[in-house]
Amino acid sequence: MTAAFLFSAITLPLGCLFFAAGSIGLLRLPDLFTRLHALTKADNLGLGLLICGLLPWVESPWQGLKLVLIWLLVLLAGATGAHLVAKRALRGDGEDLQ
Amino acid sequence: MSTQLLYGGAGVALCVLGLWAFLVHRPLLRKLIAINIMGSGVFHLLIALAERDGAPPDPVPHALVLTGIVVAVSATALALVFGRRLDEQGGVPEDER
Amino acid sequence: MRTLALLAALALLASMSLGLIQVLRGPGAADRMMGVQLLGTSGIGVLLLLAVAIEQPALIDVALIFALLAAVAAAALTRRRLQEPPE
Amino acid sequence: MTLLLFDLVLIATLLTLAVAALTSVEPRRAVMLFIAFGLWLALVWARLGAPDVALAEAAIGAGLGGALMLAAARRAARRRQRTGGEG
Repeated sequence: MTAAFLFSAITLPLGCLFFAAGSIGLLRLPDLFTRLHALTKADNLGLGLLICGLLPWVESPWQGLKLVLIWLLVLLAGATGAHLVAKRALRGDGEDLQ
Repeated sequence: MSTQLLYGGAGVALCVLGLWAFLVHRPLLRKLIAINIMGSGVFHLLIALAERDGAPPDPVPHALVLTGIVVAVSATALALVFGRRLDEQGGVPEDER
Repeated sequence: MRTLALLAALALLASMSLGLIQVLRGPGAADRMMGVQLLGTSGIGVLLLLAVAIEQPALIDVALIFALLAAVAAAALTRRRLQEPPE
Repeated sequence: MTLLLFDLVLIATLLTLAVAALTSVEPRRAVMLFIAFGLWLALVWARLGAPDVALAEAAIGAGLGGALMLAAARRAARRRQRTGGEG
């Protein structure tokens, strides 16, 4: 029971919790924008906590750097995607997407 | 062993599902998706057979599947272009479908 | 640690399957796209956990490709039809 | 034990996705489900110790093939709207 294990034992379930919250929110929330809000919670915080929990367990610093790079990339993609979806929905020209 | 059996069975099931959908459905896009899933089933079977519990997996099926993925996408692209050309010429006559 | 990572991956898989329902039933394509996006992010999470659980660091590279695809897919799926005349 | 449960969830969802992609009538929904299927398949192959093949499937099979089919689905959906028949 080392400190690193304890750290992971806290952050990993917390990350999973955020993912579960994102999924349930995606299913249950009433309209597009609130669902978008739930989705980005899972993207940003859930994955961030997971990666924090995994950082002590990778073999070399380079692997850890790769993990952080993945998180940054997902942050960027999530923000851009959410923005695009919301803009389309606001303008009301999402109809051809049906 | 049981891992191989489990995943291999899933591959066979995928192949059968794809074959069924390929025979039953009429539109080109659905046929293409069906044939792609059928191919994925074959790939899945190969990957499952290459897996050896614990030990590093057999590399030869992996090489085969890598080639197969590229070929499958190329064939899909060719079929889509054919379909588009067919549409531009007015589609297939009703009695030749 | 391996058991912990595997358990977390299992929980993530369950939440992913929940998100899939949204892809299946989503009324508009925007909902479906959000479902696919959640699927991609959870897939990254599962891959990273698996990389620790079955000790295969190469899986981190696969997760990197998933992240790249998520970025491209979001842009491709929300593309507007600028060049086409209104019908 | 946990690994077996993991495998079962993985396979059940894979087959569900395949059935859903094959039985959906609307072209764009079918393509979306096909992309999700490809991503999930990459996940399964990563679990089976084939990260290189998973990489290729995610990038080429799901990414490139999905994008090609999405463009075709867009055309098919437009044609269906115009004629009302099956595209």
